Amino acid sequence: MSQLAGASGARPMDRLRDALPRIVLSPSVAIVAVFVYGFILFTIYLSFTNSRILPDYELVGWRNYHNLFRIRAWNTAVVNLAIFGLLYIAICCCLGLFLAILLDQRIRAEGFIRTIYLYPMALSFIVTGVAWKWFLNPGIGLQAVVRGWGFENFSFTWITDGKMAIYTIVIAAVWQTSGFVMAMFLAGLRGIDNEMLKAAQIDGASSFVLYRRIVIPQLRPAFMSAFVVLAHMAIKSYDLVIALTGGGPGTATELPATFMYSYTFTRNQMGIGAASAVIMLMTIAAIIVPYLWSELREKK
Amino acid sequence: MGFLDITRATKSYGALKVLHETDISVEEGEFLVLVGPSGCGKSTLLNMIAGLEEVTSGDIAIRGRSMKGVKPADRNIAMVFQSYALYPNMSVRGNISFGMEMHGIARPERERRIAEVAELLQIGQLLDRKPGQLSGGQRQRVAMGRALVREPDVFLFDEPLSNLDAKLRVDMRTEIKKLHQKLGTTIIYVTHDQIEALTLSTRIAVMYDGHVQQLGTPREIYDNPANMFVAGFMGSPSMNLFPARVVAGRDGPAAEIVLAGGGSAQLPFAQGRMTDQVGREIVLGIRPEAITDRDGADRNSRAVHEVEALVEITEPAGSDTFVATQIGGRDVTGRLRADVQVAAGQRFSFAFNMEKAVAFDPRTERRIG
Amino acid sequence: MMPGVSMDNPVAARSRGFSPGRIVLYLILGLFCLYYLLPLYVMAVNSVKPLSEITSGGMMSLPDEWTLAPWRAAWSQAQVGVEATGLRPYFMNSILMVVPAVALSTIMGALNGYVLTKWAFRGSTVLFGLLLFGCFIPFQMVLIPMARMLGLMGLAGSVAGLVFVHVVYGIGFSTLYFRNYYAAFPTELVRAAQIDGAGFFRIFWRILLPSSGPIAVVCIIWQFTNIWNDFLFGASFSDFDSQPMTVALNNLVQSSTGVREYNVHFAGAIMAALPTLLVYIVAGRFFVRGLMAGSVKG
Amino acid sequence: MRGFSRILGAAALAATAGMASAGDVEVLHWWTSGGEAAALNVLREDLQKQGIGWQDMPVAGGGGTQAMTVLRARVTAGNPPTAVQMLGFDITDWAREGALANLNDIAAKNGWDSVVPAALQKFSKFDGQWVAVPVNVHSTNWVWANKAIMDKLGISQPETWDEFVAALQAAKDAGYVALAHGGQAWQEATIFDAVAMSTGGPDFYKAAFIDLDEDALGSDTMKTVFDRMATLRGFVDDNFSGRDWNLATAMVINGEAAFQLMGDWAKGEFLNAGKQPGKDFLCYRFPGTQNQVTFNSDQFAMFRQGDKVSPEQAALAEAILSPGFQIAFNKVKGSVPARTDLDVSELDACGQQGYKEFKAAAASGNLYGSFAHGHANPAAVKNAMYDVITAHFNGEYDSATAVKELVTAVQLAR
Repeated sequence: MSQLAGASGARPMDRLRDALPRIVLSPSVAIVAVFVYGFILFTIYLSFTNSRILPDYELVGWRNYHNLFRIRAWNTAVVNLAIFGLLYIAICCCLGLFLAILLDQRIRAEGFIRTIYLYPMALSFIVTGVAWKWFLNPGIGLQAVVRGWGFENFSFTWITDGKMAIYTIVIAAVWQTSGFVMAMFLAGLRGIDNEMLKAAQIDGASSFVLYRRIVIPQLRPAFMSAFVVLAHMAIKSYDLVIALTGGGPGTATELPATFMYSYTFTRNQMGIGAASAVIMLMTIAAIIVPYLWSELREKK
Repeated sequence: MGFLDITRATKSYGALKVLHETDISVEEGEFLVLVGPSGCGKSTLLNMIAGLEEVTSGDIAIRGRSMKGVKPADRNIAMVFQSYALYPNMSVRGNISFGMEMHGIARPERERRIAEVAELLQIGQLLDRKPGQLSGGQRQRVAMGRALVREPDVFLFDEPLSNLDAKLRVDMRTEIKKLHQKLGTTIIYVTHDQIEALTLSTRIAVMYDGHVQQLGTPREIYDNPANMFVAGFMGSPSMNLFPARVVAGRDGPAAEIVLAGGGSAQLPFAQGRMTDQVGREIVLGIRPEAITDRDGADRNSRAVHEVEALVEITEPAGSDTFVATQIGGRDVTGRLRADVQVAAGQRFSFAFNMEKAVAFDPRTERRIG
Repeated sequence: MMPGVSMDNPVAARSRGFSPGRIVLYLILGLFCLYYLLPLYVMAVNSVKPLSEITSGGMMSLPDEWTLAPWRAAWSQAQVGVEATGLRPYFMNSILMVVPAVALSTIMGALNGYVLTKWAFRGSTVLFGLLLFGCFIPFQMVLIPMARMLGLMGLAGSVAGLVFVHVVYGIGFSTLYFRNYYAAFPTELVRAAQIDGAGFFRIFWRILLPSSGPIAVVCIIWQFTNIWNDFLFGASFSDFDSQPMTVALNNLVQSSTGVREYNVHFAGAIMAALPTLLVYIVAGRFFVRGLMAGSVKG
Repeated sequence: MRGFSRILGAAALAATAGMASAGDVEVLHWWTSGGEAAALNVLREDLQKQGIGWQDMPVAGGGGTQAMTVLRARVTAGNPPTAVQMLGFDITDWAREGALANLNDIAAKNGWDSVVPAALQKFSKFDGQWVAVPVNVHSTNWVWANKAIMDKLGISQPETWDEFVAALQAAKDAGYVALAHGGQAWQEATIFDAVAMSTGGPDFYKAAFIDLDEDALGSDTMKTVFDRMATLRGFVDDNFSGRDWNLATAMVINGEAAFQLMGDWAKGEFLNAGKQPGKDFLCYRFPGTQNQVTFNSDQFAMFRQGDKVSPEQAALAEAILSPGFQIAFNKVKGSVPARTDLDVSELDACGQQGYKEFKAAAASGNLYGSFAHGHANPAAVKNAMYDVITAHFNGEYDSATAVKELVTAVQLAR
């Protein structure tokens, strides 16, 4: 809606009133301009300096980027983010959708079950990391328990296996957020026109066809919201890795966020840390910006 | 046994009875309208016919076959919904074809039928669009196309026109009627709009409070309402209902009414009516078109009586002028020719066509004569 | 059309009762309940055991000897700094930080959403996109420049500074929620109010805000969870007297070269999570409704 | 440095929002567990007697990395704590930024130069100025053994690598976990530290880890070190990944495992479990490093709070190196005092032995900063080495590749 028409700028009060929406929005814009985009510029600048323990403003050209790509852990981190991000988002969406569909079948005690599915989101990984670590630990966790039941050959040693450890991160991350995604899909399902379901029933669609061809395609907005939330979580996954594996075994579960932290703060190579942050931001932008663009433009 | 038989069907949700025992028999090719206000049970009944809701007791049969346990998809019905219920993710073609696909109809046959329906409804140019890109009227057509293409035994319409604007609604109404005449398929049609009911149907079931109040042709319903509800609900402006007392008049029974501004008058009943009801308090029902000016009165009627009363308000409506007065404390509207000169505050001589008058029991609200 | 009754999902309605399919359905739901509850079980069960039972193995089993001592210790006796204060003093710090931060970011989000939907101007969509992209900035990256800015603003090491930081990085999501919610809000009502002579703020205050309950719940749950659980900012931008709960919990749990009292750790962990759990349980009912009303619509 | 002075300028403008008020000291540290914190409380009470308030700023996690992050934020904001617990090269790095106070007057008054070993002074001083005060000295090249298992299998204290391997093999054959170990980079590096010292001797250790000499890093000796790490890997159980060191210690305590290679802080776990040194468990230097002590030393770096050292800061610095506190603290912490002129009869047997060895090593030039704990090279190099060591230990590299990667990693990190 546009502002009320009228002779604009006739009197100062009117002019003020016309400008009010912009004035209200401006603190947020100013804050974000400085604290997001200003900081991004600052980081870009840092990535070209020889900053170590604290920012240093002497430029060193592309050296940090050059070094960054020679560091093996960075490659591991990027590959891991791809694996983790894809699996995490995909599994969360599938599981969330699956559970939402099940919960949408007029379940008794739905509210109770929903709360159980949702609660992990309320806990920080400082809290649950230790529990997960124990559970995944072959010596004391799941493997030990199942073997205790008499299945001596049962083996679940992913967390100790450099090739599989990243998947344990996925398991724990899915545990944390899939309930939230479920709630989003449930909301989406509840929003679907009831008559449409009747129409499909009369058309003879089985439940499976109904969901696959009619209901799920209509959950696109829910998918999109879930994607934004999940992508943002995947990119920021830090506590999780630190609590669960500390990036190990070896560097097997290093993610860009842990890499960045480690180089900036633990290894006192702030320049390389900044370079990794810039690369990471560019990657995020490459994925998110087209999405935002299409979503926002479409609404006009 | 008819084409579609509803026998002693009821519907309850726990203790809540939303449809009382209902018997309706529909012949092949009939256009039955279920009409009534919100919550009267008409949509529930339609959903029961569709199989979207279970029948609590009683039975519904199509072509003599009981529909108990038969899935909606296997009843050979098609339904058009109020919200159109088009699948937003599919094109118009996809929407129309979906039901056939589900019923395993081969692609060439599907294509043929889609083309046929598109031709019939003139939606050929819309086939590749998504529902979101269509106007309300176009969506309505697509929704009908989706139903038509199934070539069902029975079409079910659930308030299909209520989301359209007034002009379009009238156009579509006409089209649905034409379509029915052309195809001759059985139609069950739910609406809360009594004009739709009267214009479209071959028969009407007026519903209220979970009961079928009256089942009959539009004319029967209009002229001989079974009770005060039907009388008040059907017709626009609705039938005037006001208290009266049956007295023995000069030429037989007459209705004594109390006029606005004091004084009373007698309206003799048509020949042979209400003879055994003298002394009884009744509610008299007369449609506005039976209360006219002297020259506008039905010349064929032999029971036109004039009563002078105070005009309270006049509403010129182009072709007619509606004039209101009060009888027995109730507002009563008469329909006068447009060129009658009358103004509020005047006294005017209204001509009552008593052949069209009906009488109800004030307590049971049933028709007594 | 019986309101409330005809709203049944017809697909679901068909399969009520206890058919075999239904039993499988409940079984699956139950299995997932186990999956979600498992870590909580591990934590809860170990928080009521003596330490010796834990270190001698059997971390998954029920305690032989039940004890509440770890809970008491975590609350008021455990060592989280040089003084054995337990987590108790830090609760207040967290609350002093969380409540204003959630309130402020929610109000700003609501106002932004209002402007962006009902008073949109040229370029406002682009501005929204820019706000939203801010959600994706990795927090590790902003730590140093943010510290510098807080120093410049004189907010370093203060509760106000922490609140500020959380508001800054909460704006994106809260604006997103409210914007999507208000987009579905009938603009006619706003127009009508304008014609009645209501001004910008009055319309917001009297017309939009009263009907913002569901989305406010979503926004509050989201912000509360994120801010309450934040460690990085809480540790970096607080002072000795304003450290939030998570820092204390971290100090309790992460000791470098000392004895680890796992039972106390778990008790503390559950304790620290109680406020968020409470928010989820109390407001959870409105959560799906709020999501439905707002964030999942295009 | 220019950058830093600019920050300080900004901070001065910022009116020192949350700075420790006069009469108080704010101390950032990561000693939050019972024993450590109780030990530090001794210091707090000392100061309180002098009328100086203690503002506690504990941030645990990652062996101090979390605290270092917080420190970075605090300093950048112009709000540095009075004193910060720090390890090794971090002190040097911060001193280089010009953020630390000059304690030379206090040092001169208390004669620190003569009582603190040179190897420690290397970190406590920068450019000839005292900037930090050592609290304790941990030594890292210890072997912890379960005495019951030793007795049962007839294993005596191994003196050489081969004897050690034989002992491990014997334990393994007897069905024990031979080596209790937690799969975290720093734990692996701790072992690597000892193995390197044992394999190559002090000169090799100094060349490779302190001087970062590429010849030493890429030498055959280094390959042998990696080979020996692989050998040790064979004696570790399967579930070691991510295990905390104290859980590994618990395995030795419970008699599940025979040995653990860990710094002297492990002693606290044994004592806490009611075990007695010499009776229930044994502690000795890693075979082949009997004469060397690799150490890490917790120090409190003093941050500049203006132009001169405040009386409170001075009092804190003095209190930390005071004999009374050194004894009281280290008795609880399991480490040894950082000054060589004390009577340690209050310490337990392991502590006394450790102090004797520490003094001897300091006197004979055999006291080396532990690379695994940031006392041989800067954090960047240390962590780069961690990456290679842990990758090799987890089987991602063979020894030859590991040597090559080590050289590259060090090049990149310098």
